[in-house]
Amino acid sequence: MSEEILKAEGLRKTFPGVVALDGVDLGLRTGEVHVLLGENGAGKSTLIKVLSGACHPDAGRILMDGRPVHLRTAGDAQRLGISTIYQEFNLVPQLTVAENLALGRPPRRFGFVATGRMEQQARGLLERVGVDVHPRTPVAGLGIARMQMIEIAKALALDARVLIMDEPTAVLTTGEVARLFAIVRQLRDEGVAVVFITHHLEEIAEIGDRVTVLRDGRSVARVPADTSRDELVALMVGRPVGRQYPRRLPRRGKPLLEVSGLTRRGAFGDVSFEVRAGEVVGMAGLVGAGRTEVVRAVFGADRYDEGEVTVRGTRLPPGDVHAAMEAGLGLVPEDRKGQGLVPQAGVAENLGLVTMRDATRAGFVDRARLRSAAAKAAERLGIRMAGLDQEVRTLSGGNQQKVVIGKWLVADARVLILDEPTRGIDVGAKVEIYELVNELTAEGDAVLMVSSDLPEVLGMSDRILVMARGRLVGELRAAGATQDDVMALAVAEVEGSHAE
Amino acid sequence: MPSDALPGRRSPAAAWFAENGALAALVVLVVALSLLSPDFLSVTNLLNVGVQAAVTAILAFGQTFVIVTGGIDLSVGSVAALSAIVLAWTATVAGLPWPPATLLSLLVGVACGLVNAVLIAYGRLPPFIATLAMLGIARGLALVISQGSPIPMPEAVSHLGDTAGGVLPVPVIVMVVMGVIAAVMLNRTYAGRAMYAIGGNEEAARLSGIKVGRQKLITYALSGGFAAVAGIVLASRLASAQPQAAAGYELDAIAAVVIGGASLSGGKGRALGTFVGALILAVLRNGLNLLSVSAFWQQVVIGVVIALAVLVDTLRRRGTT
Amino acid sequence: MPSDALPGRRSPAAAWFAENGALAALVVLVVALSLLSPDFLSVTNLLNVGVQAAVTAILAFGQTFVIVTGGIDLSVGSVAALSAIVLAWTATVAGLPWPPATLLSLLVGVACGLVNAVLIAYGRLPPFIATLAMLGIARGLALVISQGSPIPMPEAVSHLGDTAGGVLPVPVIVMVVMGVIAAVMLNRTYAGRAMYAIGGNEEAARLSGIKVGRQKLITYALSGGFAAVAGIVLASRLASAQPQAAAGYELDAIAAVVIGGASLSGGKGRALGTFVGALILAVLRNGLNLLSVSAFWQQVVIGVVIALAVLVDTLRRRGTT
Amino acid sequence: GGGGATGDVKIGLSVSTLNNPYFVQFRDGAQAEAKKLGARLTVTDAQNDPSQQVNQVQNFTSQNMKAIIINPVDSDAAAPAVKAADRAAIPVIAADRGVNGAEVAQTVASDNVAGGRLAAQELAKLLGEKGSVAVLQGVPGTSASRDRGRGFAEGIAAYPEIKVVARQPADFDRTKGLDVMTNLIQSHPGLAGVFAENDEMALGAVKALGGRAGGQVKVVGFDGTPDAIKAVRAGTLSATVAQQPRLLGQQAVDAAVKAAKGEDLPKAVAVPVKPATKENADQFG
Ligand SMILES: Nc1ncnc2c1ncn2[C@@H]1O[C@H](COP(=O)(O)OP(=O)(O)OP(=O)(O)O)[C@@H](O)[C@H]1O
Ligand SMILES: Nc1ncnc2c1ncn2[C@@H]1O[C@H](COP(=O)(O)OP(=O)(O)OP(=O)(O)O)[C@@H](O)[C@H]1O
Ligand SMILES: [Mg+2]
Ligand SMILES: [Mg+2]
Repeated sequence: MSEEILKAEGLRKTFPGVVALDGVDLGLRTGEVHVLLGENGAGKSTLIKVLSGACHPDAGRILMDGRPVHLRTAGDAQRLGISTIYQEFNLVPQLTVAENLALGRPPRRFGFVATGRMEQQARGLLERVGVDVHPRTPVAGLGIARMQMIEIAKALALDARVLIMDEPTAVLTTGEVARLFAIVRQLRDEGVAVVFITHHLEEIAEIGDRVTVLRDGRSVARVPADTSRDELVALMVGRPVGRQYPRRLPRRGKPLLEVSGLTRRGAFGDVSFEVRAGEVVGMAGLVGAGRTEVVRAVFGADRYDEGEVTVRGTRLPPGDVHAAMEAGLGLVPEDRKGQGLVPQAGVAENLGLVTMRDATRAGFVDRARLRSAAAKAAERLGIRMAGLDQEVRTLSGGNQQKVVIGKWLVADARVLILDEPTRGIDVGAKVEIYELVNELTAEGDAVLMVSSDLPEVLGMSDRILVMARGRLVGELRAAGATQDDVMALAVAEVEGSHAE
Repeated sequence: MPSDALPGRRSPAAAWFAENGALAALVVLVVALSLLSPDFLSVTNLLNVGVQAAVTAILAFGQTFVIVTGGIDLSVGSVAALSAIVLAWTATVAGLPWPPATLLSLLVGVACGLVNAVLIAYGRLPPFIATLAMLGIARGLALVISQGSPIPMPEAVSHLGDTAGGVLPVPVIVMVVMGVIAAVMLNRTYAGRAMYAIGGNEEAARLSGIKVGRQKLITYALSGGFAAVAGIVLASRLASAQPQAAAGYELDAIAAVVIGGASLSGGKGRALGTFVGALILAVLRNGLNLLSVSAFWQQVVIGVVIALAVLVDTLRRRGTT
Repeated sequence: MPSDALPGRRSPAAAWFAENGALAALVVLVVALSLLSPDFLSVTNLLNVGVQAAVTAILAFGQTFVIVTGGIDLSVGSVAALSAIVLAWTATVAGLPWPPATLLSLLVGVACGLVNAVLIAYGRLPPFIATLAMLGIARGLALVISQGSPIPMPEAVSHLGDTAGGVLPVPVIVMVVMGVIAAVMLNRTYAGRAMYAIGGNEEAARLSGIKVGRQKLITYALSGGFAAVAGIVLASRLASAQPQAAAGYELDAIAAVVIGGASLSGGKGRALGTFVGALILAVLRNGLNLLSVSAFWQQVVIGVVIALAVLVDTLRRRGTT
Repeated sequence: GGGGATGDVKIGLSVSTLNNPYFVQFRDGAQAEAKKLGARLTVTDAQNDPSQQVNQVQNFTSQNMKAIIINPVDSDAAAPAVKAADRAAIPVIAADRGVNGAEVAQTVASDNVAGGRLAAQELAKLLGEKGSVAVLQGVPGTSASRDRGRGFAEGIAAYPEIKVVARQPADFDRTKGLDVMTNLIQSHPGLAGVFAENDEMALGAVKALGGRAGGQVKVVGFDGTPDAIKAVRAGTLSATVAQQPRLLGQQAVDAAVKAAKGEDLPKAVAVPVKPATKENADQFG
């Protein structure tokens, strides 16, 4: 049995109105992958922030190699060999990939930053995680998945003894997850202790050794990673959860959303599809396939060069979010922090963002009405919060995502575009969201769901559109299709274009 | 139980006080000055402070809208001067009756704001640059129209500088009215709520269907309109419109907003805080006069007190969390 | 293919030009002025422009550090005046030899910056407030020390205002040297890169182990030090240190930085851009003088041209992407 | 360029500030005279910044001006500018304020220190040589504030029964004059007289004093701007030290044109300052 390298005892942390950690114990051995499991808001991220020095516990202690340590800053933890990937991105968008990878510790020569060496190192790291970007590219333009890979590479750069990863796979597609797992296994075999947080239960058996389950800020169980899914869920939620992808009667009404020949040069070309009333249409593809760009263009968030978008028979003017909304379109963006939320505003304020216009009479907003609608939505989604006025930036990641979805629920959109809707959402809540999608479609609304989670796409959609390199490369009926079918389409086209 | 510590569960008075940290600083300042100067705590003097705060406060109310959206308006002082000059010129020189002249003057203020907003929202200029340009343009136009000399204000409008009923100075009334308008706009109207959303996260606001460009037009137009009112009040107090009036007031107005708890990165700010901020500045200047602090030292003392006032606030806030 | 549009693949010259959009505006301005005024494109006049840009440019280089971190330094003009007064006073009145007097003067500038930084990094004051306070304090101290009167500069230091070898004005040399220092600091040193990280995402910088507080001390200290150099150059040009010198220059300095492509929300900005920004302002003022534009209209024209210069840049950028 | 023999004479004028009606009048006088003489006058505004003024004089030399009129922001700080013009062999006329530390062809000035003394005498006369007095100061550290303040202090020292009880800055600004005076009335209710270092502040003080101005409290200003003269006529402003800025502008341009033609000029011409009071106000209209 290998020794415990990092140990936490009785950690407590309270925020105004919330006890985030309420006496958590954790023991981490060298050469193991230790999975942290828990519902949204259970305290996982808070725990790792305490372990990485980003946050100070109110009580309890942390031991490293059996000696108590005092982590005052993130730098302290790094010096002790603890490297962390946080749930929220910690990249500097204006700086290049190479600089982000060396953030805080660039190679120096005669006191000056050695740019050449820095890029050299960056190239090595990028190759290791398999990301094909130039080290001199600014991070700002990269898609969210590649940003996550950069975060991973950055954490690897430290050569740490303890590697903590907060939901690294939430935004990755199968290929990248596989690559990440290969890296993690290699590190584990080299004796690195890994803390791994995920809401994808199937990943636990694949990569984990032991699991610590957190519930309401307490560590309630420690079990081996091969514990059955149902048992894990029961430990985590405290009650059984229904079918993961609830069954639904397929219905096809008239087309609500029609997209034809949508093109933006340099991004995507000739994208045509329709989504009918009562349908869930999935959109799959590799990272960077252009799915996000297409749906943003459809919603009017970005301009496009050619093509048209029609909602319920009316053609939308390009680049006009407001018109899209009026026509009944809604978009849950993939980047919740950057595009979905007003971080320092309260939960109620955020939930009412879209409906504010409708709750306005003679210029005055009926805030009471918005508030009661928000309260209802929060209840329906089970948002864990101290109150409707809690700033959303202090909600747990999963609960933030619920707020973003909630604002469109309140708005009663007819065609809802969900871009990675269940990213970072726990199993229980996922089912709730799926049920919600089903409710919407049962009422005759339509849903277009972009997701990198293939089981989810397969389990929830009626039809699946597959994108590669900015083009729609195929369409599958979900019934009977397998993950391999989808991947074959997505990958084939990429290889084809490389051959050009 | 954790819920005891919830923000909304504290006593309303305590919560209100905690959210208006500048108020604590104002109270300390007032107490200190009443101890140091026997003349400070008289009704007359406090009304004087009110009058002296009025112009800055009105400018700052307008500025609050802009700062809440994450912008900045450096042109308010110049726009105030231009609006007053336009009023005085059209009424006194061109001979227009005062009501249309006043209307025109307000429109000029609003127009300046709209130009700022167009440059910012559609020309993508940083607000600092757009309004810095307007600072020069409006001041220049004020000088051009007036040929550099003061112009008498029409009698009727000048009453805005008087005292109503022999006790309550009209500038104070105007200040309070504008403050209430600003507070109601910010808290209750669509435009106001949209300002917070835009300042908090412009992209999220846009993707939630808020017409960011149009809301910015409203925001800067309001700032321009408030500046025009401030300019008219200022000119009324002097019974003449000065082309160089309110020069440099933009820094005072912004300082009042920030002292009042707003953040220059947007999404935060309240009319009441701004009011307190403007009062702090006015009380400070008034107190220094009463205490006969030497001219050279006054700037030092003002600087130190401003820093302390905000420091008290931030340190207290840190203590709570 | 999409990859054609990726950055980094353009020719270096085009990329450089695209990243320095203000340069295009400067070129347009220079061409326009050479056509409009026969006196503009003479060597003497261009050197004059250089001299006239020097003080603003040096202040703006220091300001660039601050703006890159997402801060703002309103105190640079006052700190420049204070530093010059300290030099002149210790040398002329207190009789210290000029080298220690100059050193002391630089230290005073750095100290002002450090006070700003402590208030900002540890007192959590918004940079706007902390440096606004310092604006008053430093100016006040300059007045107190000088008793409001100009003090002659020591002969030896005054040569900084002269012309080296009968052709090259020393202020221009100092400006270029300070610009190179700023560029190297920003691009190549740990401190410089940390400034970008802090301005781009302060939380990420902190979590990456960057000591944000300490880096802010360095940033504002540099701004203060650059301000001291600017103050000394300014006083040398006038052969006397004036307590009111450089009043209002903070806006020019900030404008130069922003015209040069920096963003007030941090993470962006380059020394070269700042230099171009400062030149635009100087060329503009020089040109208006040469063209005999009436004084009142000058402010209008300056405002319009500043707006246009940045507009050209943003519109062109938008066209590209 | 206009016609006539002097059609080619290009003259540059750098005014310290146009944010003050006094200097606007000064400029108007200069422009009128230039028009009369057929000279081409270029006016720039240094916005009270000595280094901008140096820049402007440098720019004048680039433009090959035949003569330069400088209305110094600061007498000391103007020297390098004048030296620069000297190097280009362009004659310089100093107007309103002198230049210390460099030779000019002529100084056309009304003496601020003397004016300050005159204001003290005038105020003493109005007060019957006793009572408490407040001073409204201009922008601290400017030469106008310094010189006028010094002159007044020297002048008032001759009257032992007059006490200066307060000196507060109001930055040459009318609004600030109003506010500061309002505050001073609170702490010094027994004030008998006020000296303001310019007319703008004086008019602000008059406004603050309301009915008491000219009666209980005598206000003396400085400059003699049209608004101030009007107030003197109305009796609210008791006196102002009138400087005749138009005349100053005229004479400066006169001298500049002569200097451009190479004529010899007397080193100094004093445009007299005199107190404008209700009795003689019409002279200044
Ligand atoms: N800065 C903060 N201020 C107030 N409350 C906070 C803050 N940070 C976290 N919390 C609260 O602490 C609790 C635990 O949050 P945490 O982020 O640790 O959850 P989590 O287990 O990581 O959830 P998720 O799976 O959604 O990421 C939540 O209720 C959250 O709202
Ligand atoms: N290997 C690559 N190198 C550089 N740019 C790429 C690469 N692959 C894709 N891109 C760019 O990324 C953009 C597509 O990103 P987008 O985020 O829209 O895709 P997505 O399918 O939504 O992916 P994600 O799974 O990250 O959401 C395209 O503009 C494309 O040019
Ligand atoms: Mg989390
Ligand atoms: Mg995507």
